[in-house]
Amino acid sequence: MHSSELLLTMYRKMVLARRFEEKAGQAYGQKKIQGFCHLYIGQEAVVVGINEAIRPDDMVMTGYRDHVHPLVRGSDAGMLMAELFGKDTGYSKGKGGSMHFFDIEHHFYGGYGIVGGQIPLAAGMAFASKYRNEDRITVCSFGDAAANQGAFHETLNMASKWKLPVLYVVENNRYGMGTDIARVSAEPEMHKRASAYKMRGVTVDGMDVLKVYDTVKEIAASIRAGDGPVLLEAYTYRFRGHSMSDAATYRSKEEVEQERARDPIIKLRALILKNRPGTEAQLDAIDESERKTVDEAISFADQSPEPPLEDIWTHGLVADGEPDEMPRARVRGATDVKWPSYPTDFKVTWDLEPREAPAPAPSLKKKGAA
Amino acid sequence: MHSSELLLTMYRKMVLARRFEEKAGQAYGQKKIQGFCHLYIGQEAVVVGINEAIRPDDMVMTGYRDHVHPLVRGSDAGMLMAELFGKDTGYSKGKGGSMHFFDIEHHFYGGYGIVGGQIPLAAGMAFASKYRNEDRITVCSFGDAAANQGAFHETLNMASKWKLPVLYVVENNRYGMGTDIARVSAEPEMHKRASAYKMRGVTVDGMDVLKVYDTVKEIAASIRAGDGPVLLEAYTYRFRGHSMSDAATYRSKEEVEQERARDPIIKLRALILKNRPGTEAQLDAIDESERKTVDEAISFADQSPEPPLEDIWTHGLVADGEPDEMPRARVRGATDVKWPSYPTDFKVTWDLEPREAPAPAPSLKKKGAA
Amino acid sequence: MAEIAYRDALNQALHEEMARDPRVFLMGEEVARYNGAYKVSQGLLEAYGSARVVDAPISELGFAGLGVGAAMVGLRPVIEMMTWNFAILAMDQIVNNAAKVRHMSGGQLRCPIVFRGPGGAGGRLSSQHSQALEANYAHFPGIKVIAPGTPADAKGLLKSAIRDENPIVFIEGELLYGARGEVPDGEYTIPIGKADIKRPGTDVTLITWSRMLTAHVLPAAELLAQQGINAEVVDLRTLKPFDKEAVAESVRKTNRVVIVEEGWPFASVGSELTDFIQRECFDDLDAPVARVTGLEVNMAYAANLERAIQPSVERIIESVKAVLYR
Amino acid sequence: MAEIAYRDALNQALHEEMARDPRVFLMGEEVARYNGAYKVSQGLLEAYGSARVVDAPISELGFAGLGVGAAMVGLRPVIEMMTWNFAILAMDQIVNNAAKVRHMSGGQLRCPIVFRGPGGAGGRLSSQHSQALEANYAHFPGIKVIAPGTPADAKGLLKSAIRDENPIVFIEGELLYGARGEVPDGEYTIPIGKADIKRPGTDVTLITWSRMLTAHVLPAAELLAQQGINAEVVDLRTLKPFDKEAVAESVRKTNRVVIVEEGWPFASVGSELTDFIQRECFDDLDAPVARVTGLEVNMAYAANLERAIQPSVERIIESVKAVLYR
Ligand SMILES: Cc1ncc(C[n+]2csc(CCOP(=O)(O)OP(=O)(O)O)c2C)c(N)n1
Ligand SMILES: Cc1ncc(C[n+]2csc(CCOP(=O)(O)OP(=O)(O)O)c2C)c(N)n1
Ligand SMILES: [Mg+2]
Ligand SMILES: [Mg+2]
Repeated sequence: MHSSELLLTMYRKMVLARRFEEKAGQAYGQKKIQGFCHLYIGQEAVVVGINEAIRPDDMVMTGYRDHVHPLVRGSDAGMLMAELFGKDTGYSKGKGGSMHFFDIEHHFYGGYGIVGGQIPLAAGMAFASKYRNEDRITVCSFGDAAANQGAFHETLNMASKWKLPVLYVVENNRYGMGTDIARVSAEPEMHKRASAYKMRGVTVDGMDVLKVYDTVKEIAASIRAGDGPVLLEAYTYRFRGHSMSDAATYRSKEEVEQERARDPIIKLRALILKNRPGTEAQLDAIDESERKTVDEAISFADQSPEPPLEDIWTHGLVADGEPDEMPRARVRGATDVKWPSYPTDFKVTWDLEPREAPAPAPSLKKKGAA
Repeated sequence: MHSSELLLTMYRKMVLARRFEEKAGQAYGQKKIQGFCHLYIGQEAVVVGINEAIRPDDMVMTGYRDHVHPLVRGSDAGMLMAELFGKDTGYSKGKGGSMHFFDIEHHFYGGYGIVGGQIPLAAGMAFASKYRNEDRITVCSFGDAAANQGAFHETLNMASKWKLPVLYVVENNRYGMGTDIARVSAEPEMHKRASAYKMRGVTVDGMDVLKVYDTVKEIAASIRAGDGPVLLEAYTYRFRGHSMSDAATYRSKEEVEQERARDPIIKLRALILKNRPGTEAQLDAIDESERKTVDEAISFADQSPEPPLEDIWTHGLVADGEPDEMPRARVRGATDVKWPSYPTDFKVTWDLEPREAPAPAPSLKKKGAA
Repeated sequence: MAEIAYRDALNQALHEEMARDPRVFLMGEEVARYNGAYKVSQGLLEAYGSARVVDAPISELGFAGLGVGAAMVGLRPVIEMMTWNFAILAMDQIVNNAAKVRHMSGGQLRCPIVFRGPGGAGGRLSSQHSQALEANYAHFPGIKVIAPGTPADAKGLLKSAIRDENPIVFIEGELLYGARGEVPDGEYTIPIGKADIKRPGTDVTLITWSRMLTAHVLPAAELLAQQGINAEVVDLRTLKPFDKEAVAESVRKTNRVVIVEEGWPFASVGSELTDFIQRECFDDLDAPVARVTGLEVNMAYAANLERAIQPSVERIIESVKAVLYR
Repeated sequence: MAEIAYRDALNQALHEEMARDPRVFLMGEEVARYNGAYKVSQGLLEAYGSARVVDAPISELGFAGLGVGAAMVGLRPVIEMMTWNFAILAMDQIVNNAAKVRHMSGGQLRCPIVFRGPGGAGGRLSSQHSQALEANYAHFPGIKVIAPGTPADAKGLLKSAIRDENPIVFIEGELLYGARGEVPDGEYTIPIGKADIKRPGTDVTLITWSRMLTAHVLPAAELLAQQGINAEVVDLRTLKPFDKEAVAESVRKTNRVVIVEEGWPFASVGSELTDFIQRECFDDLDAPVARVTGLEVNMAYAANLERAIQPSVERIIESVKAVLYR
C-alpha cells in the first residue's frame, strides 16, 4: 500500500529530525544554544506523517516546539542550526532563535512563543487561500494545553463557520509543561471539542507515522475539497523534558519507558525490515547520511559569524520598496529559490455567506449602537 | 404546583421591570438618560424565573443589559433610576450608569460592558464560595454572542474541572447587536458547547417564567449539592432594539410581532386568570402599584442632585481603612442594610484536586522551564 | 472640496482602496449587513460582497489574529475594532504577532494590516467604554499609530495606512464621526508621520491630535487670540512615529508648549512628547512643558463628572497662561 | 540578616502571608506541583493544599478574571503570570475589571488582588518573551505597579502588596530570581510608593528600578565614582504611584538626571519621570533629563544583538557624562 520510497523518505526524515535535535541538545549543554529550547524528540511521526500527506506548497505553522516542522519540509539543516546558535547565517539572522523558526521558501510560517497564538494566524492564512481561490491548505499544530486558550475557541468557531481550508493538529503529548493535561482540562480529549463548532474531530496514534499519513491524506483531501476545517488530535509523547531546563520529574520512569518503547523511528524501521528484510544496509546508510548532514549543520553553525550589530535596526518597520529577505539566497547563494508570490490583481469570487435579499439598510445614525 | 403567591410575585416583578424600562426609554428620549441604554423588554421571564428559584443571598451578575437583574432582587427602583439619570442618589453615585449597575446589598455584582467580561468573574465568586465552604451559588448571565468570546471557553473549562458552584445562563435572544447569531456561530445552540467541558447543558423556553423557574429550581439544587456548574440556554427575545440608538431593521416585522405575541407578562397574566378568574382586580392593582413605584422612581431621579464635582476623586484607589459605600444607607438613611461580610479567619477544607502522593519535588533550577 | 462627515471620509477611503486593490478586505463586528456600528462601512457589503466585507463574531482576539495571518500571505486586511476598548482583548495578536513577525522571521515576512476603530470618550459611557488607549500601542516597536482629527486627515491617512507595508493602529475619534469638514475632491493621500500646523502662531505651541483638536484646542486658540495670545496649533495626526521636526521647529519659535491629550497622563504619548521636547529644545524652553490631559481617574457616567474629567477650553487657557507666566 | 535569593525572598513573603491570612491563595500555571516555573512557589502546595495553591490551565484571561471575581467577594488572590508577556492576554481583566470595579460600583466593591510574575528579558528568548511591560499597566488609573530590584525589597513589597486593598501589578525581574541579597530576619514590610536611595551621591541622579539597578546602574555608579563622579541612585521600587518627593529631592540636589529602564523608550515610565522632573524641577536642571532605555526594536535572540539592545554600564556612563557636559 505505501510505496518503499514513501517509507524510506519518512524514515529518513524522522532520523534527520532525531539526530538534529539530539545534537541541538548537546550544543545546548555546551551553551552554544541558549534560552528556551523545546525538543520534539518522540513526536516525529506526527510531523513527518503530516508532511508527506500534504503538498509542498501547503502552509505549515506551529508553536515554539518548532525545529522539526521546517526540517521535514526541506529547510536547510545548517541554516536552522545556525539560527539556534544565534548566527548571521540562520534563517532569521539570529533574531528568532529556537522558538521562532521561519522558512517561507518552504512554506513554513513559524515558530510562535505565545501558547495558542498561532491558531488565529492559521485561520487567516486559510482565509487568504480561499479568498484568492487557491487550493492550498494550512496546517497548524499546537499542544494539548494550548487548547485551553481562548484563541482556540474563537478561531475554531470562525474557521468552521466560514469553512476555511485549515487543519488544526493537537499534538497531544499529555503534558503542558509539567502539568498532566487531565488535571487542567475538563475534557482532555481535545478532538471532542470540535463538536462545539460543528467541526469534524478526528484522533490518530501519533506514534505511528503511517497511521498519521493515512489519516491526514484523507483529511487533507476533504479540506481541499471544501468540506471545512478539521481538528485532528494526534496522541504522542515527548521523550525529553518540556524544555532543556526541565528535569521532567512529574512523570514516572515507567511511563517514560513505556512510551520510549513505542519510539516511532524504531517502529518504522522494524516495519520496513519485516516487509523487505534486505534493506537493513539501506537504512544504516540513511542513518549515516543523516548523521553526516547534522554534523555538517553543526560545523556550519559553529563556523558562522554572529550577525553584525547594525542588524539591530533591520527588519523593524518595512521601508517603502524594501524587499523581503530570502534566506537561502542570502546565505547559500541559491538561485533556485521559489518565493511565494501572490497576485495583486484578481477577482474575489468567494461568497463567504450566501447572498440573500439584503436587509433594508438601517438609517444613518449619529450615535453608535453598541 | 406553583403557589399563588409565587405567581403573583413573578407577575409583579415582571410588570415592575417592564414599566421601569418603558419609563427609562422615555427618559432617554428626553435626554435625561444618555449614552448606551440596553433594554431588557421581552426577556423578563428569564431573570424573574431565575430569581425566584434561587436564594436571596445567591450572587448574580450580567452584562450591560442589566437593569432588571437587580430590580427583581429587590433593589430600590428610585436609586436605580437615579443611576440612569447620572445622579448622586444612584447606586454608584452616577459613576456607572446604565451598563454598570451594582447593588451589593442585594448580591447583585454588576453590570459589565465588555462582552463576556463577567464570565471569569463569576467563576471567581463561585470559587470563593467553595473556598469558604459556603453553600451560595453564583448566577452569571450573558448573551448568545458572548459565547463566542475566549473568556467563555477558558472559564467554563475551569468551572467544570473544579466543580465550581456557578450557573451560566445564555440569554439567547438570537442576536448580538444586529447580527443573527446563526450567522457568526458555527454551533448556534450554545448549550451544546457545554459538552466540550464535560459540563451539563440545558435549554429552557425563556418566554415562560414558570418553565424557567422550574428548570432553575432543579439546577440550583444540583449546583448547591456540589454537582458542578451548568450552562443553561434560555431562548428569549428582546422586543426593542439592541440599544436605544438601534432601529433594529435587521429583523423582520413579522418576526418581532410573532415574538411579541409570546410576551411573558401577557402569558403569565392569562395563566393566572385562567386558573383563578377572580384575580383580575388583584392583577390590575399590581399593575397600578408598580406604575406608581416607577413614577416615583422617575420623580426621585429627577429631583436628585448631580454628584458633587469632588466625587471625581473618590472610589479610585482604596485608602487604608476606607470603608465600602452602602448606597441605601447613604441615600435613604436605611438602617436595615445587611452588607455581605466575609470571614477573615477560617480553615480552608476544600481539596480542589484529590490528594495524591506528591510528585518528587523537581530540583531547584536557576532558569525557568517555559 | 466637499464638506463631509468624518465617517463619510473614512467610508470614502475604504471604498476607494477596496476598489483599487482586491487584496483589501474589511472584517469586524457589524461591519457588513449593519453597515458598521458607527456606519463607517456603509454600502461596502453591497459593493464588494461577503468575502471582502465580513461580519465577525464577538471574538476580538480571534479575528485580529486572523487578519494578521491573512496579511502574512499577501492580503491587506482592515480589521475594525468596534471600539479600542474592546481591542484590549486582541492586544496580544497586535503587539506579539503583527508587530513582531517581520523581526522574528528575519525579514522573510511582512504584515501590512490596519486595525481601526474609535477611541476616546463616546459620551456618557462610563469607564469601560471611554478610554483613549493610544499610548499602549505606541509603546511597542513595529507598529505605527495614527489618530486623525479632521475628515480630510482621516481620509488621506486611512488610505496611506492601507497602502503601508506595516501594521497600523488607526484610532478614530468616537465623537468625531459626525463632525464635518472640507475634504479634497478625488483621490489623495496624506503621508504618515507628518504633523500639520492647524493654526500658525508665535506665542505658545499647542500640540494635540484627534478630537481634542477641534473640540478644545482650536476653540481655546481663538479665545487666546482675543486676549492677544497667538497660539500655534500642531496637530500630530501620526503619533508614532511623530513628526519630530515639526514639533521642534514650533517649540523653537514659541519657546512654550502645552500638550493636550484626551487620555490619562501617566506614561502617555504626551509624556513622550515632553521627554523629546525638553531634550531637543532644552535651551529654547522659557517654561516647563505643560500638559492638559484627561484626569487620572476612571471615567464617570454622570454628565458633570464626565465633563470635568476631560480636557476643556478653560483648562487649556489656564495652562497657556501658566507657561506664559501670566 | 540572611543572604538569600530573590526567588526565596518572594517565597518567604508568600509563605508568611498565606500562613497569616487564610483568604490568600495562589493561582497560576505550574505554581502547585511543579513549584512554579521559576520555583517561587516552592513548597506552598504541600503547606496549604490544592485549593490555596492552584495549577491553572493555560487560560490567562480566564484565571486572571477568576482572581478578580474572588477578590470582589472577600478573598485575596495572588495570580501568578508565568511571565508578563503572556499576561497581555489577560490585560482586559486587569485593566477593565480589576482597575474599575470599585469606581463603577461607586465604592461598593474593592478588588484586593496581586498579579505577579517576571518581566523583562529572560536571556536569549527573542521578541515575544523579553518584554518589560510596566508602562502599559502604569498608564491606567486604579492599579498600583511595583517592580522590586533586590531580595529584601521583593519580600517586603510583596507582603505589602498582598495586604493592600487594591489591584496590584507586581513585576519581578526574570533574571533576578537567582540574585542574592541580605533580607531582614523575621516579618517586615516595605511601604508601597516609597523609593529607596540605594547609593547617595551629589553629582547626578540615576533613577531606575528592577533588574537595571544591580545589573547596570550600581556598577556604573561605582565606575563613575572612580572617575570622581558621585552618582546618587534612586531605586523607585514602586512605579505607580512613584515617590515624587524622593525624585524631586534628589534632582534638586544633583541638578542632573539619567533615567535607566529596561523597556522601550516611547510612552514609558521613564517618559513620565522626565515629564514630572522637567516640570517640578525646571529651574534646578542643568541639563536635559537623559534616558538610557532598551532600544526601540524587538528583542533579538543572537547574544551580541540581545546585549546591545539592552541598557549597559557603558551607555549609562556615556549618558552621565553627557548631562555633566564632560
Ligand atoms: C500564553 C502563554 N502562556 C504560558 C506560556 C508558557 N508555556 C510555554 S509552553 C507551555 C506549555 C504548553 O503545553 P502544550 O500546549 O501542551 O504544548 P507542548 O509544550 O506540550 O508541546 C507553557 C505553559 C506561554 N509561552 N504562553
Ligand atoms: C468585547 C466587546 N466587543 C464588542 C462590544 C460591543 N457590543 C456590545 S453588546 C454587543 C452584542 C452582544 O450580544 P449578546 O452577547 O447576544 O447580548 P445581547 O446584547 O443580545 O443581550 C456588542 C457587539 C463590547 N461591548 N465588548
Ligand atoms: Mg503538551
Ligand atoms: Mg443576544
